[in-house]
Amino acid sequence: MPPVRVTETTPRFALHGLSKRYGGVRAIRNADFELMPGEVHAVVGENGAGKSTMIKIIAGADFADTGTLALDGAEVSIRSATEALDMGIATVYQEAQLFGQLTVAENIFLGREVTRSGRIDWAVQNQRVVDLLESFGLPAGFVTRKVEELSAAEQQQVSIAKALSNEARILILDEPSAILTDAEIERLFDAVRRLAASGVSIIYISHRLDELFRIADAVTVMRDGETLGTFDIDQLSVGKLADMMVGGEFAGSTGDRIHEPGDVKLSLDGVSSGGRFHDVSLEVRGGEVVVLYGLVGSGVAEIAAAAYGKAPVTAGHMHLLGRPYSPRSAAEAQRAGLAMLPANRKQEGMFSFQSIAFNTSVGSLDLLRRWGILMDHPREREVADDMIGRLAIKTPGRRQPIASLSGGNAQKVVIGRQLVKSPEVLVLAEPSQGVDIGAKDEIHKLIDQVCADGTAVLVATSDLTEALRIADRLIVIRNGTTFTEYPRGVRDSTVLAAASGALTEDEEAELAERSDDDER
Amino acid sequence: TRNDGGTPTTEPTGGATTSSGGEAPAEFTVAFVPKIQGIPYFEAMNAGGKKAEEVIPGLKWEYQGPTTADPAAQADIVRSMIQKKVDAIIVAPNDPDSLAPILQEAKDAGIKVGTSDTDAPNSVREVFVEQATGDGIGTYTADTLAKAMGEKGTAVIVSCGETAENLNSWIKIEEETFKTKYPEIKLLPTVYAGEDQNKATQMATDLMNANPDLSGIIGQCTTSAPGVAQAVRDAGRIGQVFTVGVGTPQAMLPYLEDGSSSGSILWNVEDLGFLTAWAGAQMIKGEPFQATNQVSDTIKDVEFRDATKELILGPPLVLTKENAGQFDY
Amino acid sequence: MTSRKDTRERLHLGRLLLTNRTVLLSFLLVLVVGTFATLSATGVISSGYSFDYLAAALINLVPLTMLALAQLLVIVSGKGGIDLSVGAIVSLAGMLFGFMHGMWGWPLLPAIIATVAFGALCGLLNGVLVAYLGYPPLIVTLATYYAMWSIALVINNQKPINSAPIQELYALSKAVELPLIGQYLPLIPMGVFIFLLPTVLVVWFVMSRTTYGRELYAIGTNDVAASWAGIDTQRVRALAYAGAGAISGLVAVVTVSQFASARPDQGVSGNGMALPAITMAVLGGVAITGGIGTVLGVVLAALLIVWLNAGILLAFQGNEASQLQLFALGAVLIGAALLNGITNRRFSGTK
Amino acid sequence: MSADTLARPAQVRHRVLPSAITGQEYILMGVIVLLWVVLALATPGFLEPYSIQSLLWRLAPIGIMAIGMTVIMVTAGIDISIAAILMVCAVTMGKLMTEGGWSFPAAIVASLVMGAVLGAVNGLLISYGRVPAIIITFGTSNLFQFVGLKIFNSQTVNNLPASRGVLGPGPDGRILGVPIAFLIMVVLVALAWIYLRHFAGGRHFYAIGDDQQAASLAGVNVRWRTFLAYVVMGLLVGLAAAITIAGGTSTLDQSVGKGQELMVIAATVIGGTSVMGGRGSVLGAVLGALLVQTVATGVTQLGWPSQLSNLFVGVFIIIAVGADLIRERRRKARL
Ligand SMILES: Nc1ncnc2c1ncn2[C@@H]1O[C@H](COP(=O)(O)OP(=O)(O)OP(=O)(O)O)[C@@H](O)[C@H]1O
Ligand SMILES: Nc1ncnc2c1ncn2[C@@H]1O[C@H](COP(=O)(O)OP(=O)(O)OP(=O)(O)O)[C@@H](O)[C@H]1O
Ligand SMILES: [Mg+2]
Ligand SMILES: [Mg+2]
Repeated sequence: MPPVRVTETTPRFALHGLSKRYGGVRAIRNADFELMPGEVHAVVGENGAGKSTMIKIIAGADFADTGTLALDGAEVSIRSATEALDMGIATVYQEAQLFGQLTVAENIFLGREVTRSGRIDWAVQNQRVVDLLESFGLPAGFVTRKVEELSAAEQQQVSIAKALSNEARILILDEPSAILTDAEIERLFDAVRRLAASGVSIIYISHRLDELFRIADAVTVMRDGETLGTFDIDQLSVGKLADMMVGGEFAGSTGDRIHEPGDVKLSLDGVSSGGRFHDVSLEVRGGEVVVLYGLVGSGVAEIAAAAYGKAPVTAGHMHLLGRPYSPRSAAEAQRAGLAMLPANRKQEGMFSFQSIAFNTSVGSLDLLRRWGILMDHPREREVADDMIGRLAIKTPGRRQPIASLSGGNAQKVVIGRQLVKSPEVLVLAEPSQGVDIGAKDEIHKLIDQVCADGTAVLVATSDLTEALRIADRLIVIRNGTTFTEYPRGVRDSTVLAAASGALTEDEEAELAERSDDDER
Repeated sequence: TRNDGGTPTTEPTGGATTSSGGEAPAEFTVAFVPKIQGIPYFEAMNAGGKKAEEVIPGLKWEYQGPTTADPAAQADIVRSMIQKKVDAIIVAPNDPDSLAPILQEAKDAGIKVGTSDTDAPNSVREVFVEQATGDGIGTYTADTLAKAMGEKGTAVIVSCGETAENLNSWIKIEEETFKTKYPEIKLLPTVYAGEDQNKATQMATDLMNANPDLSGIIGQCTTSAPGVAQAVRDAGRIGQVFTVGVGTPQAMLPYLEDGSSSGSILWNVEDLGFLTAWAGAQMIKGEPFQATNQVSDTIKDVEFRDATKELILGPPLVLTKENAGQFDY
Repeated sequence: MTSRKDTRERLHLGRLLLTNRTVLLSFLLVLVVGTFATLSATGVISSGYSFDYLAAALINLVPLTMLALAQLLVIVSGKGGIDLSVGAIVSLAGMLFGFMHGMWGWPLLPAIIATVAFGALCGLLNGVLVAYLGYPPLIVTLATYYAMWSIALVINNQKPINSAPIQELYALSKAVELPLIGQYLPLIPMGVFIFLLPTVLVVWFVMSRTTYGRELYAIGTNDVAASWAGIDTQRVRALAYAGAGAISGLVAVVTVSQFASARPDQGVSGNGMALPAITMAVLGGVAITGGIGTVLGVVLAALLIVWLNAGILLAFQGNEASQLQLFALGAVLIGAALLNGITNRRFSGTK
Repeated sequence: MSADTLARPAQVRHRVLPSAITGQEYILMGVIVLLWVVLALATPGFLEPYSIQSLLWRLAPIGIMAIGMTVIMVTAGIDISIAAILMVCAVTMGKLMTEGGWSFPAAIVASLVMGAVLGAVNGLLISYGRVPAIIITFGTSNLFQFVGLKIFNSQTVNNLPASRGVLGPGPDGRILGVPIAFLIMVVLVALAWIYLRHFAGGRHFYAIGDDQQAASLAGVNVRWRTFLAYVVMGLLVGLAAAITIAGGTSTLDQSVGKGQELMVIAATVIGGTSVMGGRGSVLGAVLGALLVQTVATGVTQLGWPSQLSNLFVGVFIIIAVGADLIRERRRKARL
């Protein structure tokens, strides 16, 4: 491990002994963090390590349980987002907060419009936006465009511009680059460097480790809610960083599982979907778990959705059970024998105020239909109780609304829905997102079980630990296409480095060698 | 405002137990259900009924109308009247056929049934208290308008509810009169403004604009009569376009005064209310109507037509700017 | 002294009353009927608030409840579901029924079936515009409300149809004695048995006993998740509107028979039939945001309002009674909605 | 986005916002012009001064209320109770003038106050009770009707003073031949247009309708703005009540305002305002109102059954909103 950095000047912002609990989840245990004037300070860590929670506390969007915050050496308390803004702390959250019907200029200045005798001074306001946009290489014409007319990446840039317009002394960027193209990232970096040069301190969160070496001055590594330390960037490499993030915690197999892969059940052959992903080829056999791993925005989720008929296929072919397969809807995919767990549990999976039984049976109504129209209630109860037992869902009973369950248990219900019909191919997108370690373990065991029954399982995930644990084969997706494939037992830092990009050939070879060593 | 009257005959209340004539109960209730509450016409009828209460011994007058001119709401009220076991129900139906069934129910419950102002000819009503003969009204409006127009030109009728029995019967007579007596007057198709003054004004305005030769408008009911006059006034065409209508005195007075209305016909609405109450009382007492009836000091010689069971208040009252001010409705 | 358990149970009961619309409505219903019956029995108001009267008032329950159930279907379907056009469909389908049965001499049954089918077609037009073309329901049904209202008026030159066959239909609305136990019960309007009960049963059956009902609740709860679960959300939603239209078609038959004439304005006169129906549905606990609502709640709400209105008509004289009905409806609706808002925030265990 | 679309700052200064007139409004103007031409050819009197004057006057109350409805719909709300508010305001004015001896202008002030108070009731219940606007205004519609009927006290208000003519369609109510009521509407539309487009507060209405939570995060006082929208609606209804009285007969009855709520909503959505919130313009709403009134006038002037006009209103709603949906879809597809 490289030496922890030592600094002499007063930090622009510092936090010490920070901890934060969400019910039973200890999102942050004991974090220390110092941000120097004019530096670009990266924060890295696995999903769920506590990065977002920490910046939310700095930005006044959430509050710490313990710990002290200091601005320019003086202790402060930040009680609201507005207070943070007043202190010069501006934030770009992971989720953009924009108004589609308003123009870019209006979005940037909403709530603090430039006015002259009551009227918004468009000339001044727009001029400031033009200058701002120029620094991102965005066309000045954007000023008067409605935000809904912009692409997701452009919207992201507008969010950043909005934060920059605040004349902040501290700028927080939470995964700003996840959905940007290389050229767009380049412009973002230019803006960040310029700001840093003018004395603004920047907190930069990213999973793309490679880019940190081009932009960051210092890196703080987080793991399981703790800060491992802050390091000068020169003393690190992608490999070292990845090693620290996973922290030796071996995330290998769940035991002596030996799957006997059967016939190919699902295959994709040079499949593309508009601008979402391209040239994806893979196959999944009965009785094996194939994991698609990639960073957020790499296209993993979209590939899974295309297999389920929820994203258009514009080129290439798919086959299911040996037959050509081109589903146009989820219903068609289900009839063909494929079921899918959607990635966004709240929006795409849960019928919040309906019961567990409802949520379990809703994906298989054709199975529960009698005489063409009747709902087979006894059978529904049976199925629900069976799922509650089989997936060990912690609940007083099947009549509970799913919204009253914890995240992990709710997720199990939604997974259970996909199992009712015993599909030939099961696609799972982010199966354990936002669930704690215990529930995660159970979900992974469940995947094993399903697989052992001969089902072909395709998992799309951006959670590396998970990918390594469950994969028989692990396919890394980068920039919207299949990048490399690893067998079971591959080293975590190898995969992370591959997915987060820009490994030199030497480095890749070196990592591969090390993972070979580990296996022996 | 609780209902302490209308108790059934078996339990006479108070001291007024001595029955005065025949088998009539000492106290009895006549309920009247207007088309709609809150318009001067029916409120004036209510006032007449209340006067009858003071004059006719034992009579209790009950008045309850819907807030919208809706047959369904009227039926509800009739139903509650049946339940209150009133002794007679007299209705001014919004839609004659719609109320026939509920009137049958009332009769089955032993209640005397009648209509007033508007008839329900296909119902079981035992009497229709009519303001004036349709002939009297229709010929007056047609004649007055024709005279004002100089017996030539184009005219139009702005009516109200499309299904109102009384209005439609008057319209028929007006059309007949124009055709036979004033062949030089061209009558445009009748338009319907509902019970809405503003709509009547707008329609009259549009018709004047679309037909520059239009010189006569009939406002067929108490909401459209002032409405069409207002249209002429706003258009600044008093003296060029003439209107007559069936309107209440207070509402028509300003228009009669400035000439935007050449004449309005009505009847003494309070008297109509009084007559309605009296008719109810007669039915309850089981006293048959005579060919001519003396109802009160002021309401004399009321004709009863046995064939149609129509009780006719008398000749219509022609409102002029001189006499309209004498009425307080 | 009350034991701790007692207190807990009482708390529980209070909470049930506040959070469960069915319990609240049942409570209000007992309260209203009890109050009026007591006032009536003690002679404070006229003595008419009897079982006979309550039974007779049920004639209003028939169209009101049926249309509220139509609203239940479309509001539960979510995405701003609402149907302002039901009254206009009643008018138009009623005129068609008048033509078929009253003028063209169709026998009753085929005429009824054709009327219901026509109503369903009108509803389907709404449904297709909403579900497949993405129009907001409020807009679509406002437009078809105007259009169908207009067509119903001009189609027979604003004249009602009240030929003999139509007038004879009043028999369908007469109050009847129930067989066997009827002599102990008041006479109940026949429409309750031949129109209302079947509709209630069918809608209840569809909503709670069929897979279609399940799909309907699913799309109303979460349209996106429903489509991920493999439900054809467009078809399900369009059919909900068609169902509402079919019920409106049946209501057309009900009103034509009840008033013994097919009036071109029967569904839109006064305040129209749509607004009271929506009010009844909302009062019955149907969430305007979709996915929540039961047949029982709607029936209870309609019953509450019908018997409340009937009581007000007895208790108050003159014009005041009709005016107070407006007040009572507004107050009950806002009260229930506010209560819901507060209790949901206070008691909801969801995150 | 190619490099040549990079506008120079100078250009930006001129085109400060998306085009001032939306596609929907151009289409509406086209349709209205077309209708006017057809009507001018088909009927002798359509273009006569008085015909136009009375059409413009009729536009005024609907147009004025449509301004308020636009603001409310932009915040993703709706107000079903405006017909009832109109009735209460009208009867208040009527009683004050005939029984209280108030002058017409003083009565207008009272009407505005009454409208604002009733609007505030709606606004309070909606922004603080957190109940959907449609439910609240269904309820208050009944309550306000009750209040109005109580004030009417089962009587009409007779002998309204002739001074009310200044806001009427007649000769008293015109300046240079143009109805004053219409001029007031034009001024209000202009003010509302400027406020909604060029003032921070105006833009905040749009932000609320777009994403209430994000607006709140950005520092917009969502509750206050929502409340304000309904108060403004009430004020405008109060004014519309004055104009309605001015153009009515000297007798006021309780049917005043009936059915206006749906007419105003129709005009507003024809004008391109989305019931889902975040989008809408007062100019469109007034054009929508003009279209609706032109159709009603045209149908009567053509001698067609007047009930047909509602059929056209329905068809226009479907076409107008459909055109909007198609444009929206095209734009999404282009992305
Ligand atoms: N509002 C919340 N309620 C409950 N648990 C929460 C909440 N917010 C975060 N957590 C939990 O706290 C932990 C830290 O989450 P956080 O969002 O800070 O992670 P992160 O490092 O930003 O992850 P990612 O890289 O996926 O964004 C996780 O276990 C998460 O599930
Ligand atoms: N935004 C929040 N702020 C504070 N506490 C929260 C928040 N969201 C959730 N919690 C609480 O955090 C706790 C954990 O919730 P969570 O959904 O993560 O369940 P869990 O305990 O992790 O269960 P599981 O093991 O099934 O995931 C719960 O008590 C919940 O009420
Ligand atoms: Mg995060
Ligand atoms: Mg959890």
